[in-house]
Amino acid sequence: MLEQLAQFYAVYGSVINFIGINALLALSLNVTLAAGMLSLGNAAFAGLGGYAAGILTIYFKLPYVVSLCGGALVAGIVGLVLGLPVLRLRGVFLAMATLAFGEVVRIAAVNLDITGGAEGLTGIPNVTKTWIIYLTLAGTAYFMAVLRSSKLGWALVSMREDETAAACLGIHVTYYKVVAFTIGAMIAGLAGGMYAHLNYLITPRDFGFFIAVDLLIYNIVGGTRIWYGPILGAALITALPEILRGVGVTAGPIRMGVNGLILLLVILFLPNGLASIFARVRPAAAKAETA
Amino acid sequence: MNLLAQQLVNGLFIGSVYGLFAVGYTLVFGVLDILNLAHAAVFTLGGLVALWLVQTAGMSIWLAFPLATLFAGLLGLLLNQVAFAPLRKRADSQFSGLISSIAMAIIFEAVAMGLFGARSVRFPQGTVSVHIWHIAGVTITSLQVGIVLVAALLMVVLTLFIQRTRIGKAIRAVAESERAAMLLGVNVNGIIASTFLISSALGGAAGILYGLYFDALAPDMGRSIELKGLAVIILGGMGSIPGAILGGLAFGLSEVLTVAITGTSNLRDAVAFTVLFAILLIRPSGLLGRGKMREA
Amino acid sequence: MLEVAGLTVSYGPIEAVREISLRVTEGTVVSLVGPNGAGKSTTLNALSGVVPAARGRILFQGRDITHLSPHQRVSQGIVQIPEGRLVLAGMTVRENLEMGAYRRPASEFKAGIAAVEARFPILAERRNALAGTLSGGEQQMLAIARGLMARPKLLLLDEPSLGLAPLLVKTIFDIVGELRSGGQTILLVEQNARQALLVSSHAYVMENGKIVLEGPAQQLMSDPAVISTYLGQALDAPASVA
Amino acid sequence: MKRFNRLLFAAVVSVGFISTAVNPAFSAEAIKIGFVFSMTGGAAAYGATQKEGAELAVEQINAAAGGVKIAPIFEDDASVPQQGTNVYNKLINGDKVAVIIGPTLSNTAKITNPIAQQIGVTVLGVSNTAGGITEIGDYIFRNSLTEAVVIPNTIKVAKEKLGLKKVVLFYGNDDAFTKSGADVFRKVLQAEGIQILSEQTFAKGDRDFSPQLTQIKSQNPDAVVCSALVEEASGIVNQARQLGIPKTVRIIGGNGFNSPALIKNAGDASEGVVVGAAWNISSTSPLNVKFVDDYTKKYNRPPDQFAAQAFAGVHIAYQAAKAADNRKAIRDAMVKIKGLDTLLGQFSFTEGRDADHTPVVQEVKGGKFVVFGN
Amino acid sequence: MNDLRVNNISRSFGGLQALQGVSFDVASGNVHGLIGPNGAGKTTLINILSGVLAPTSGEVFYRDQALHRVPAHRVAAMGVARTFQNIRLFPTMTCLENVQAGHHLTAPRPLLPRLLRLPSAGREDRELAAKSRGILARVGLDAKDSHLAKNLSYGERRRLEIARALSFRPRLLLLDEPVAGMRRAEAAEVANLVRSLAGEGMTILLIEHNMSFVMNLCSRITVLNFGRVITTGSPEEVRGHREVIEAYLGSGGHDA
Repeated sequence: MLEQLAQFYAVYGSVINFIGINALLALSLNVTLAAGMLSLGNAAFAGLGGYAAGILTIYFKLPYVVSLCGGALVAGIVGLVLGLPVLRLRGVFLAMATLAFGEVVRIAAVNLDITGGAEGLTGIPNVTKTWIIYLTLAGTAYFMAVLRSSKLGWALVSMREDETAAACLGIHVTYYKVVAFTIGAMIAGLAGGMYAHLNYLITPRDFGFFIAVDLLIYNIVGGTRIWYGPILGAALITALPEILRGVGVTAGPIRMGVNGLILLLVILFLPNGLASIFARVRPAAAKAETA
Repeated sequence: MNLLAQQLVNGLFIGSVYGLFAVGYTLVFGVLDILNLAHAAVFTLGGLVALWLVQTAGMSIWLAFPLATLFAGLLGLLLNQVAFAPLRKRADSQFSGLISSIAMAIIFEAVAMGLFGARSVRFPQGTVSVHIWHIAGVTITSLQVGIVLVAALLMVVLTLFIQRTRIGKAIRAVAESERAAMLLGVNVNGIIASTFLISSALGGAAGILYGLYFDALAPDMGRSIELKGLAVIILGGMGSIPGAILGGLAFGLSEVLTVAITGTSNLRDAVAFTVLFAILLIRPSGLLGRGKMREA
Repeated sequence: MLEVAGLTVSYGPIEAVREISLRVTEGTVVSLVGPNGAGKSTTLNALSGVVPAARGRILFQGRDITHLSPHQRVSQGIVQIPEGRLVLAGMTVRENLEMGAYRRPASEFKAGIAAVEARFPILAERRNALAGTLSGGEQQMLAIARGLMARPKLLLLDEPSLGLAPLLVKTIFDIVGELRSGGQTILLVEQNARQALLVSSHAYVMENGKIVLEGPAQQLMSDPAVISTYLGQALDAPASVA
Repeated sequence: MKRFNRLLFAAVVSVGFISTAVNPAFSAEAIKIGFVFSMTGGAAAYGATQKEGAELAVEQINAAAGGVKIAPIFEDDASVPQQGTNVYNKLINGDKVAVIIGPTLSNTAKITNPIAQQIGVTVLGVSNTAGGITEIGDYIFRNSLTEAVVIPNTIKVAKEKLGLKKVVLFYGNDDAFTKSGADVFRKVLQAEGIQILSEQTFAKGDRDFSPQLTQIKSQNPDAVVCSALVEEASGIVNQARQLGIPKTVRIIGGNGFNSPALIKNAGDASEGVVVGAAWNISSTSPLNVKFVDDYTKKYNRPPDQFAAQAFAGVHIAYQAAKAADNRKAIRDAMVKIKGLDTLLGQFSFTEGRDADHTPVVQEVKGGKFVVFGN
Repeated sequence: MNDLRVNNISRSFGGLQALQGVSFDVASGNVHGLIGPNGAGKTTLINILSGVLAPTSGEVFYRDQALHRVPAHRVAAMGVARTFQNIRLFPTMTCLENVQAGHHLTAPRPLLPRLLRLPSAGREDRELAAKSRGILARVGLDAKDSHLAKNLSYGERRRLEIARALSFRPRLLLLDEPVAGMRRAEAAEVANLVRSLAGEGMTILLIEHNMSFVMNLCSRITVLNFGRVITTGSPEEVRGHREVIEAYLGSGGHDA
């Protein structure tokens, strides 16, 4: 059995790693979604974190953990600076502003020398291990789960429900928005740093528009309302190509089409995401009201 | 040779293409407040189906064009039925609609790839005859002129349609207030479906013109224009039809002028998106946006 | 003309309207009064088809219209003038009136608009103004005029006096009175129970989604229980004795 | 819902085991070769012809009487490095392949090839031309002649024949292949003493190149030196001519231009384009003539360089693997390949495991690639 | 002593003058009524007092602190709570959670002890839950603590909103139509609640159309019409005020 598990890991280790990293990225977006803000900038924050961590490792020879923290910090600072002006925008407009920011980051990475341009930043040691990813993920998930019961968590959820009402209860909406945005950016930066140290290489294309959209997909598919929702979403979407491969759906357009179809079915028939399969979010109340 | 004049012509042309793509995009947003991210996939399929009609079915482009446009419109109906209508009552329909339209975009792209292959394909030589004019050092092709004219024409027709016709007014009424329109006897579901029909037909038409001019159609060609289309409708003002055209021109010119002024093209996209970012911060409703603000 | 039997409307688990029955005879004004949240507007919306009926039947001119869609009901002649007026703010006054006649043949339009503009001269004056720029009272008139453009057989009026200054409230009720004299059938929903009862021949009182009282308007107005409960404001205020 | 939970886990695990059930790679009858091509996503156009070329080779080898056969496993990396990594792990640890041919993109190769290197599986790149690929380790090979080899030759020949003095460099700056190609061009141009009037860039997926071409036209260069893949190259060539850049101003490209699609898509405008490349479709060597014939018959379309290199790659890998009985032996056999007769010409590996054969310089004439000089 | 001093407040929306030079005082511990026809500017005034809107001109002082142009969250921090005419609960939270969310200003709920699972965090949460249940009990909703707010009846939602407003122990409570849509028994309970809150020293300003409710409960009443104050006075004074009768209760009365 142990041998089989080792074999399983040998084949699916990288999928498992990517599930962990994508789940972290999904959680980073979930922090802002929890407060009702749709950001498409988290992929760019991950890119910032990845580049920063990579540069710290390659040029400054800093140890892995320090580089990771540096990456998260850089992403967090940029998030803070960006958050102040853009967070008065709402809905699609916030999404577009963060998207524009993401594009500018990507184009900067293409044109700068220190990032290695289009070829990307190469020579980053591969030191991210599966256990590091999952330890971080567990920590982040625990943080998110606990956050819910803290002052910050209550404020964020209140803002999602009704900003004006929240303000009239003494919640400083702008402040908490910026805090949430910055925390999200830091988590994304951390994930980006781990990604860079997993792949030997980080390129501008690893964090473009479509990746930003993927993060949203993870959240919506998994469910945004509970901490494990984004993780489930990231796991399903990341593993989907492998699962389809496993059940013999041939490579190419067909697999791509089935991928899209499954995404469509989830969104149509599981309004609260995959998480709603595992837990009716409020079983007691739901039963009480229909009784 | 007049460098700047040529660049302005270039900008005008590519701007019209952006505008044409964005008009359909913005129409759906104006009516439903929903971004249809499958618009780019419809754009692609419109072009590819026209190509199929010309190449395989041996039609003249003059027949293939309206047929493929109609086909794209029907794709819009399908989109509405499958991806949007079931979600309309949901509280988070803005987000979930985004995702379901992405799912449809993936499916459409897969279908395109399955049917047409991944390779770039092109309209046969001579599908339309191209004249090239050199006027005072500025080069203009008949196809460019044609595309700018078609874009202008479609915009005028669409504006008149929305302003003057019964269905156009019903579309505006639904955009103003679904409930009011319903109480006035407007078949709201029907109007929403027709909006998708028109929007997607315009997207498909844009795809055909794009394919004709650039001589290359590929299943993923919508991807590169999708992001620019988003920028254009923000720039012009979400939901505004003249805004989409104006935004398209502005975006096209900003790209071209960046190249003309800096002499290199490294910063082209960076400038365009920085402008977009600035517009959002200064005037979120865009150049010609409706008064309806969506910011705090 | 209209007959409602056992109508229930629910929003999710909540039953906003519970098993109500009412009838509106041709050529009369019937009012539906009661406190906020009693289910009056929901009832009108169920009659317009905007919200589905969970149970019960709606008969209009002898036909079962329970499952018709809203636009089909407009074609049948049931027209609602909604609470809060819902004028199409970005369209001109003229276009709003045009939209009112959406389900009517185009040939009627000229005559219809002439009639409406004769009745509401202010709308003729502001023909090309955007509806959103009108004052509250003008918007209410536009909403009524727009409803009339549809040539309703049954007019459903939802809170026409809401948010209007007293003088305008009087004007609006004068209009309702005129419509009544012209033989227009109206089902009127009002919080201002006194005013509503004054123009009605028959009335229903709703509370918590149920009809708790009904009768000829005159009779209800003199019913001491009704006075104390539903005409309460007027009773407590000295105005009622003025 | 706990049951569902367990069910899901069981399903995932069993799927894993089914596909990883031990399949010896080195059986007597077939060699397992894993192919990692981009069949969807941004590079799908290139992955598709690679797959065709490889399939043709496998078919012919397996049809030949006697000898060891090839059991091909085709996988799609969707043009995304993440997917590439997953596919590599599956092929190496699950399918236990003997050799991997691919991946399509250099960027993906940089991320995936270390996995193979670590375990000791030979990888033969058939389209990677960026720098730093074979440096990953001693198991990494490629048969694709890099831009570093092709371009200096091309520029030298072009300078001789056209007397170039001043040129404009035009390239895609957000793609590893086109960017590193441009770097080589720049170096070679400087070394040859040719003046670079300006550099213009474009992004992957662009279709409109007129702003850059307008700038280029205004600078009156002797030639436009261009690092692009064929999708963009066709558009550039077409629009350059439309904008009135005369045909006397040659457009010079590298490997990325070497595809019949250039001629097909750009049509008349492609006349006179100079293409330096690893392979010449009109080469009259018997192996090449047969390949072009067979391919055209099978797919109703002439092959491009991607197909040709993939085809040759299968033969090279087969050559090395057919006699070997373990992964290390394959690598050792690969290193020893010298002067192998392929459609690319006499093929050897260099010390650094890169391709060594003669590059060609072609021009488009009468709707065909013909030898421009070498 | 006056808790609240409204001095010459005006507010316009575009061209529309919603409030014009409104002035009145609210005495500490009083229940003060704000009445007037729809559109008179009552809700606009509450929005200004709670910091949701800024006045175009004029000033408001709460316990001698300037309150105009202070953002809503800081107004709340000064001890001012409110409810909304169109009920703005947190719809997908339970009743209990709505009240717990309302404790933002009074409950520290620090993150670190929670991450470390210190007993103090659990204790705080248990205390808060108990406290919140107590508040729910005060508005008669203790039995529905695990129901989602959006699934409550109209009257229950109004009461829950009051409970949420009470959660951070405000000293000034602004109630916008607290008994609208309630049955008489329900309204009477709310009246009792308001009375007992005032008895505890809370100052209350309320908007209401239900005249018997207002007249019985309020010690002073301000009447607004067309954005202007007609009068401020005791219920009796207001009852007898000529202009009030005409403006507010007028047209109906004339026809009667």
